[in-house]
Amino acid sequence: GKASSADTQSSSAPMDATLNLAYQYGLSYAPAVIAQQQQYIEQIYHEKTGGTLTINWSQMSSGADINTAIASGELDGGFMGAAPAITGVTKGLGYKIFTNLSGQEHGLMTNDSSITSIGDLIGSDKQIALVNTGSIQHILLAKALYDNGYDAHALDSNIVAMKHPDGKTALESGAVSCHLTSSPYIFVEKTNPDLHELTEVSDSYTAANTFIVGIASEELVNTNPEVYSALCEGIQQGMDLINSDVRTAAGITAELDGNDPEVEEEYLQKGVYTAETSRLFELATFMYENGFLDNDPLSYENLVFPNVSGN
Amino acid sequence: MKKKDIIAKILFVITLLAIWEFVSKNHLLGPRSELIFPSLEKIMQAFVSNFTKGYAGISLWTYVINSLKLLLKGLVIGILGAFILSGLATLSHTLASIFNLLISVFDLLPGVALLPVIIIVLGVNSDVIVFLVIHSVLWPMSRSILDGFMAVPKIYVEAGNNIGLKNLSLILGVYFPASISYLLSGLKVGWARAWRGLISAEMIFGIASCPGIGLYINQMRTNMNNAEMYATLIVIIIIGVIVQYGVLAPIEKNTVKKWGMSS
Amino acid sequence: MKKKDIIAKILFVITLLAIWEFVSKNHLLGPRSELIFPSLEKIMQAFVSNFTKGYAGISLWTYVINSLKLLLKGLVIGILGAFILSGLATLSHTLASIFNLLISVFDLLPGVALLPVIIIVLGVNSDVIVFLVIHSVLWPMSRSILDGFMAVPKIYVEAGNNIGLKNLSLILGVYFPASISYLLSGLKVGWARAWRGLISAEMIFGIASCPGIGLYINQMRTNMNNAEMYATLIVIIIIGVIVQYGVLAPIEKNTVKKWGMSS
Amino acid sequence: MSEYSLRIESLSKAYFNDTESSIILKNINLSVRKNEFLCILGPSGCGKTTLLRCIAGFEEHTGQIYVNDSLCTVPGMDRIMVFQDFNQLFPWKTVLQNILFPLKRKGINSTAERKEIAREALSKVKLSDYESYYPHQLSGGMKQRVAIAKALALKPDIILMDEPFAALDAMTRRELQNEMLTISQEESSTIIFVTHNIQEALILGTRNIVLQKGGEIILDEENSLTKPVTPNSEGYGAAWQRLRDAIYLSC
Amino acid sequence: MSEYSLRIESLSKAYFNDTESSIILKNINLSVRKNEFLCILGPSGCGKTTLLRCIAGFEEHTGQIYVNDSLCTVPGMDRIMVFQDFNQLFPWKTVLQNILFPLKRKGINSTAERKEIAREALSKVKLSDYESYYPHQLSGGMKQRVAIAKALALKPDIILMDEPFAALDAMTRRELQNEMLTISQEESSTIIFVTHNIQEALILGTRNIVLQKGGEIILDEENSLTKPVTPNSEGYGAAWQRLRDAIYLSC
Ligand SMILES: Nc1ncnc2c1ncn2[C@@H]1O[C@H](COP(=O)(O)OP(=O)(O)OP(=O)(O)O)[C@@H](O)[C@H]1O
Ligand SMILES: Nc1ncnc2c1ncn2[C@@H]1O[C@H](COP(=O)(O)OP(=O)(O)OP(=O)(O)O)[C@@H](O)[C@H]1O
Ligand SMILES: [Mg+2]
Ligand SMILES: [Mg+2]
Repeated sequence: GKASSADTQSSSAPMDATLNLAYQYGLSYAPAVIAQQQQYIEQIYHEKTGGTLTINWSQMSSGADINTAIASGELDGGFMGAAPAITGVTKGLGYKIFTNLSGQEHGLMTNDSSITSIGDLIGSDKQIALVNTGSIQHILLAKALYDNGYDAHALDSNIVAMKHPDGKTALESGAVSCHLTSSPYIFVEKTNPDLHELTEVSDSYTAANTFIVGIASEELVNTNPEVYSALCEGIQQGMDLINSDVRTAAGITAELDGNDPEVEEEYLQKGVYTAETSRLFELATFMYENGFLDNDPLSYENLVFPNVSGN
Repeated sequence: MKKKDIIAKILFVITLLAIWEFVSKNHLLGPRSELIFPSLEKIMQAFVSNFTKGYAGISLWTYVINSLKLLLKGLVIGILGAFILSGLATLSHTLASIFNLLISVFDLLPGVALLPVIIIVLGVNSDVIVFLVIHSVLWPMSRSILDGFMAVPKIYVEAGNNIGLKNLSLILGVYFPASISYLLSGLKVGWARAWRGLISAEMIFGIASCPGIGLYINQMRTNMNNAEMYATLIVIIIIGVIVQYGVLAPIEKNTVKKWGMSS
Repeated sequence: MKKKDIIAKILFVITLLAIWEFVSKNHLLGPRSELIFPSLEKIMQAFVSNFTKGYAGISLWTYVINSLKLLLKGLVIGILGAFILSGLATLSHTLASIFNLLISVFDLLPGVALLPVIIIVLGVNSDVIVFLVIHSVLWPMSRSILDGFMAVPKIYVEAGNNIGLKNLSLILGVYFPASISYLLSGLKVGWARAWRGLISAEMIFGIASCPGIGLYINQMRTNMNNAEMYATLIVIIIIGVIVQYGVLAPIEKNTVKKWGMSS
Repeated sequence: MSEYSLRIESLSKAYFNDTESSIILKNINLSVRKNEFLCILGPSGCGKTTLLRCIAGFEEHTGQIYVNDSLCTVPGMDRIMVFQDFNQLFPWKTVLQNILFPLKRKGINSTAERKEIAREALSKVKLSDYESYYPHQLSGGMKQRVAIAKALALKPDIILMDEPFAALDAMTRRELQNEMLTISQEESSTIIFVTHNIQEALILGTRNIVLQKGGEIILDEENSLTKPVTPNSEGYGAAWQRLRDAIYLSC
Repeated sequence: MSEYSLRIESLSKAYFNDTESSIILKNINLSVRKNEFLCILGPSGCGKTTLLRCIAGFEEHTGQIYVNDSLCTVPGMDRIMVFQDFNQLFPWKTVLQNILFPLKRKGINSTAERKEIAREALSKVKLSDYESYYPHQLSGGMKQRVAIAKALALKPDIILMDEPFAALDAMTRRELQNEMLTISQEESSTIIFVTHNIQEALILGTRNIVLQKGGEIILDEENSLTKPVTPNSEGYGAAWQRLRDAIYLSC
C-alpha cells in the first residue's frame, strides 16, 4: 500500500508526520546523507512542532526511478542530478527544486597522448565512456562542444554508456579512449600519470555550478509547510556542517563512501555545498535548445520553489 | 477446439487492455497516474512516433535491428554452448557433476558484477552485450538440457547403445530427440532470458554507435516518456509472440505432439 | 564413484582459483589489473572485512539476512503462483493456451520497465523488490511446470482418472509427482533467477531501512572496492552451493533417483 | 435396474491423422450381463485395447456406453482397467502404496483396513515379499501382477483386463486364472478380459467374442463348457476350433 | 575360433538397494553354440530379463561373458535385443525409420538397399501397411512386431528376444514362430529366446533351459524333437512334462 505522505490528519498525534525521501550513491549527496545520519530534519521538526517526523529513506540508482516514484505519489522528495530534475519539473511531475545540494568537479580524461582537445575527437572513432546518454555528463559534453563552436551532438556516436567505475576500468585498461566522469572518480583518474585531461569540459561547467539538487513535491509544500521547512533547514544544516567542520562531516560520510576519512575530507573540500543554484536555468535552456528536453523550461521561477535563490 | 482457444486468447487480451484503459481514464491510482498509465490512445501514438520520430533522430527500427542482431548472436552461441557442455556431460559422470557445479555457481552471478572483468577481457564493444546475453542464456539452457538428458528413459539409451550409438551419435540419435520437450521448454526459457539479458545489458552498457532497444527504453525512462516506453515493450511483445507462435509452436507441433510425447 | 566426483569438483575449483591468481599476480591484463583481479589473499581479507567491518557500520550479515528474507518471500510466492497457474492450466485446454500466451509475453518484459506500474501500485518499499523477484521466478518456473505437466505420460493421467482423481487430486496425485524432474529443473532455474532478480532489483532500488546484498554490491562497485565485491559474490556462491547440495540434491536423490525416473 | 451392467450401442471409433482417418471400431453393439465373464479375442491390432479404452472412458467415440444403465462418458472407479502396458504403476509409489492409494480414493478410511486389503491382494499375486519395492525394481511380469492386485483389491463393478496374464509363466498364470474364476463366482464383478490365449478364454469366459480387423464382432458365443474347464472337458475341442477359426478368418 | 558364439562364465548379478542387496543371478555358466536356438523358461521374476541384459551388455556383473571368444563388456550390434517392454521403439521415428536407422548404423550405405531390407522385414511381421505410423499409433502387439522386424533386419550374430510373442494372437504367433525357425535354419544367427510358453520352447528351441528363482539353472536339455514340432510329435508329451515340472519346481 501507499505510504501516507506527510500525513498530519492522524487524530491521536496531530503533529506526527511521515516523509518519504530518496537519494542516490556517492559523495555528491553528502549533505543529505549527513542530515539522514544525524537526523537533522527530524530534530528540527520536533523542535518546531513537538511532533515526531518519520523519514523513510530509499537509495535508488537513477533519477528516473525517483521521478517515477514521485509521479506516482510514493515519494515526497529526493535528491538527484540537475538534468533529471529539470526533466521532471518540465514534464509536470508535480515537484520543484527546493535546494541546490552540491556542485562537483567533472572532467574528460583520456589515455591517448595524441589527443589534446575535444576537437581531436570529432570525426574519430575514439570512444567516450560516460554514465548514460542524456545524463548530466552527456549534457556537459554537449555544452563543452557547443561553447567551443562545435555541434553539440558532434560526439554523440562516440559515446558508450556505463557506470563510473566501469568507465574508469575501461579507460585504464585502454578499452575506451576517454572517460567523462565526476567526483570522486575524476580525482582518482587525475592521479594516474598515464591519463590526461581535456579541459574544455571542466572549463565550461565547474564545481561551482549546480550538479545535484533537492526536489520536493508541490503537495508537500502546500499541505505540510512545517515538514517542508524542516526539510529545507535540515539539508541546510548538513551543508553547514561540511562547510564549517569538514572533518566531522567526513567522519560521518567516509565509511558510507568507502574512503579513508582523510581522503573523504579532501574530496569533500573539492565539492561545493550550497543551497544557492548556479547556472541551473542556463543548463535547462541549453538542454531544451539541444534536444535533451521536450518542454521549454520557460523561466527560472518555473524550476524552483520561491525560497530558492540563484540562477 | 483450436478456434475456441484463439477467441479465448483474444478476449483475454482485450480484457487486459480494457482494465488498463479503465485505470488510466479514471485516474484510479492518483491524480498524476496518466503519466504512469497513459491511455491506450497515447500509447498507440507513441508507438507510431517511436518508428517515425524515434530518439535522437533515429527510428526505433534501427534500435530493434541492432538489438536483434546481438540477441541472435548471443542466443545462438548460448544454445550451442549449452549443447556442447551438456553433451560432454553425458560422456562421464564426473564431467556431469562438475558441470552441474558450474551451472549452480555461474547462474547465480549477476551480470553487472562481472562487468569489470568482461570489459578488461573483451574491451568496449558490442561483444560485451553478446557476452551478457550468453551469460543469461547459457546456464538456464544448460540446466534444461542437462536435466532433460538425465530424464531420458533408460530404455531409449539402451536401445541406442544396442545399435552401436556412442558419444556424439548417441547424443544426436537418442538424447537429443528423446529430451526434445525439455529442450523446447529450455528454448522458450532461454529465449525470454536472452531478451531480458539483452535489455538489461544494454541498459548498463550502451554503445551509441550501435544503439539498442535497451538504450532506447532507458532513454524513454530518463525522459519520463512512459507512453513511448510501453510502446517499446509492445514491440518486444510482438516479436516475442511472433517467435512463440511462428517458430516455437510449429516446432512443438512437428515434434513432441506428432510423436505422442506431449498431450 | 561419488568420492571420485567430489575430488574432481575440488580439483576443478582449485584450477579456476589458480588461473585467477596467476592472472592477478602476473598482471596479465594490464598493469592495473590487480584492481579488477585482486589476488585471492586480498579477496579473502575483503571477505573477512565484509563481515567484521561491513558497510555503513553494518556487517554484510545483515545485508544477507535482509536479502534472504525478501528472496524467500519472492521465491515462495513465485513458486506457489506458478503451481496455481499451471494447475489451472491442466483443467482446460483454453486456460492452458491463455496461460501459455501470458508466460510468453510477461517473461519478456524487463523488470525495470515495469517499475513505474509497480511503484504506483505497491509504493516505495521492500514489496517492490519482492515483486521483481516474483517477476523473475514466476514465468520461467511456470514454463517448467506447464511443460512438465504437458509431458506427463498419458498412461499415468489415465490411471489417475481411472481411480477417480480429478482436478486438484489429479494434479497432486499424478501431474505433480510424474513431472517431478521438470519441477526440480524448474526449481533450480527459479532459484538462480530469484537471486539474479533480487540483486538487480536491489541495485536499482535500495531501501535504507532494509538494505540488501544488491545494495551492498552496488556500493562496493561505486566505491571501487572490487575485492569486497568479489568477496560478496563468494557469499552468494556459498549460499547457492549450500542450497544446491544441501537441499536440491537430496530432494533429487529421494525422488527422481529413488523412483528410477532419472539416470 | 436392468440385468446388464454394460450396454454398448452403435459404438464407432476412428483415429484422425493429418490426412486420413482410420476406422478402428465399427458400429459395435454389445450388452454384458452382471457377473458375466466376457473374453475378447482377435488378431493383433484389431481394436481390442481401443474397445476397452472406450468402455473405461479414455477415448472420444460415437455411440453410447451405459454402465448400470447410466450413460458413461468419463473414467470412473466403477470400471477399473488393467492396462496392457507394463508402465501403468505410479513409479513414485511403492508396490504397496500403489494399491493403498486407490483404496483410499475409494473411501476406505481406516489405514489398517486398507493395508489388510492390499496385503491380501498382493499375496494373491504372490508378491507379498515385494511390497516396499518401487516399480522400476520389478520384472515385467511382476509389474503386471501388481496392476492385477490393484484391480482385485478395488472390487469394482467392472474389471477391464487387457492381456493381463501375457507376461506370466504357466504356473503363475494358472493360479491367477483360478483366482479370477473364484472372484467371478464369489463377487458380483463383471469381468471383460482380453486375451490371445484360446484355452484361457475357454477356461475363464462365460462368453467369448472375437473382434475382427476393421472393428466388427465376428463371433459372439456363450461358453457352455462346465467349469472347471480342462482340455479334456466335453466340447472343449469343438469350442477351441470355433474360436480359432474365427480368429484366423478375422485377420 | 571356438564353436561357441556365447560363453558365460560364473556370472553373478545382484542389485543393491539402500540397505540390502538381492542376488538375482548366481554363478551362471552357460555356453551357447553357433546357430543354437536357446529357449529360457522360468517363473516370473526369476531373472530371465536380467540374464539377457547382462549378455547384451547393459548390466554390471561379476564373471565373464565372451561373444565369439572375445570378452564382452559393452553393448554392441553383434547382440541385438528385443526388449520385453512395449516402449522400446524410438517414438520420434516412424515404423520404417525405426528399422532403417540401425541398418544405416550397421554400415549399409545404399538407401535403396536399406529400404528393401526394412520393407522385407516389415512384411514378415505383417506391418507393411503401417510403415509411416509413429509408435504411439500402434497397438501393443504391433509395437513388439516392429521391434522383432528390426532385429531380424539387422541379422546380428546373436538375437536376444525377451518374450517377443507374448502380446501376439495365436495366428500371428504361429507365423512368426515359423519365421524364426526359417531364420535359425537359413542364417547363422544364434538365438536366445525367453518365453513362458512351453509349447513354443519345444517348437522353436534346439535347447531349453529353466532358470529358477534365486538365479540358478535348474534344467538344461537339448531339444531332440524333430522339427517341425507339433503336440503330436514323438516325445512331445514327455518333454513338455519335464519342462513343466522344472518350472513348477523352480518357483
Ligand atoms: N493414435 C492413433 N492413431 C492412429 N491409429 C491408431 C492410434 N492408436 C491406435 N491406432 C490403431 O488402432 C488399431 C487398434 O489398436 P488396439 O491397440 O486397439 O489393438 P489391439 O487389438 O489391442 O491389438 P494388440 O493385440 O496388438 O494389443 C491399430 O491398428 C492401431 O494402429
Ligand atoms: N533395480 C532393481 N533393484 C532391485 N531389484 C531388481 C531391480 N531390477 C530388477 N530387480 C529384481 O530382479 C528380479 C529379476 O527380474 P527380471 O526382470 O530379470 O525377471 P524375469 O525373469 O524377466 O521376470 P518376468 O518373467 O516377470 O519378466 C526381480 O525379482 C526384480 O525384483
Ligand atoms: Mg492391445
Ligand atoms: Mg522379464
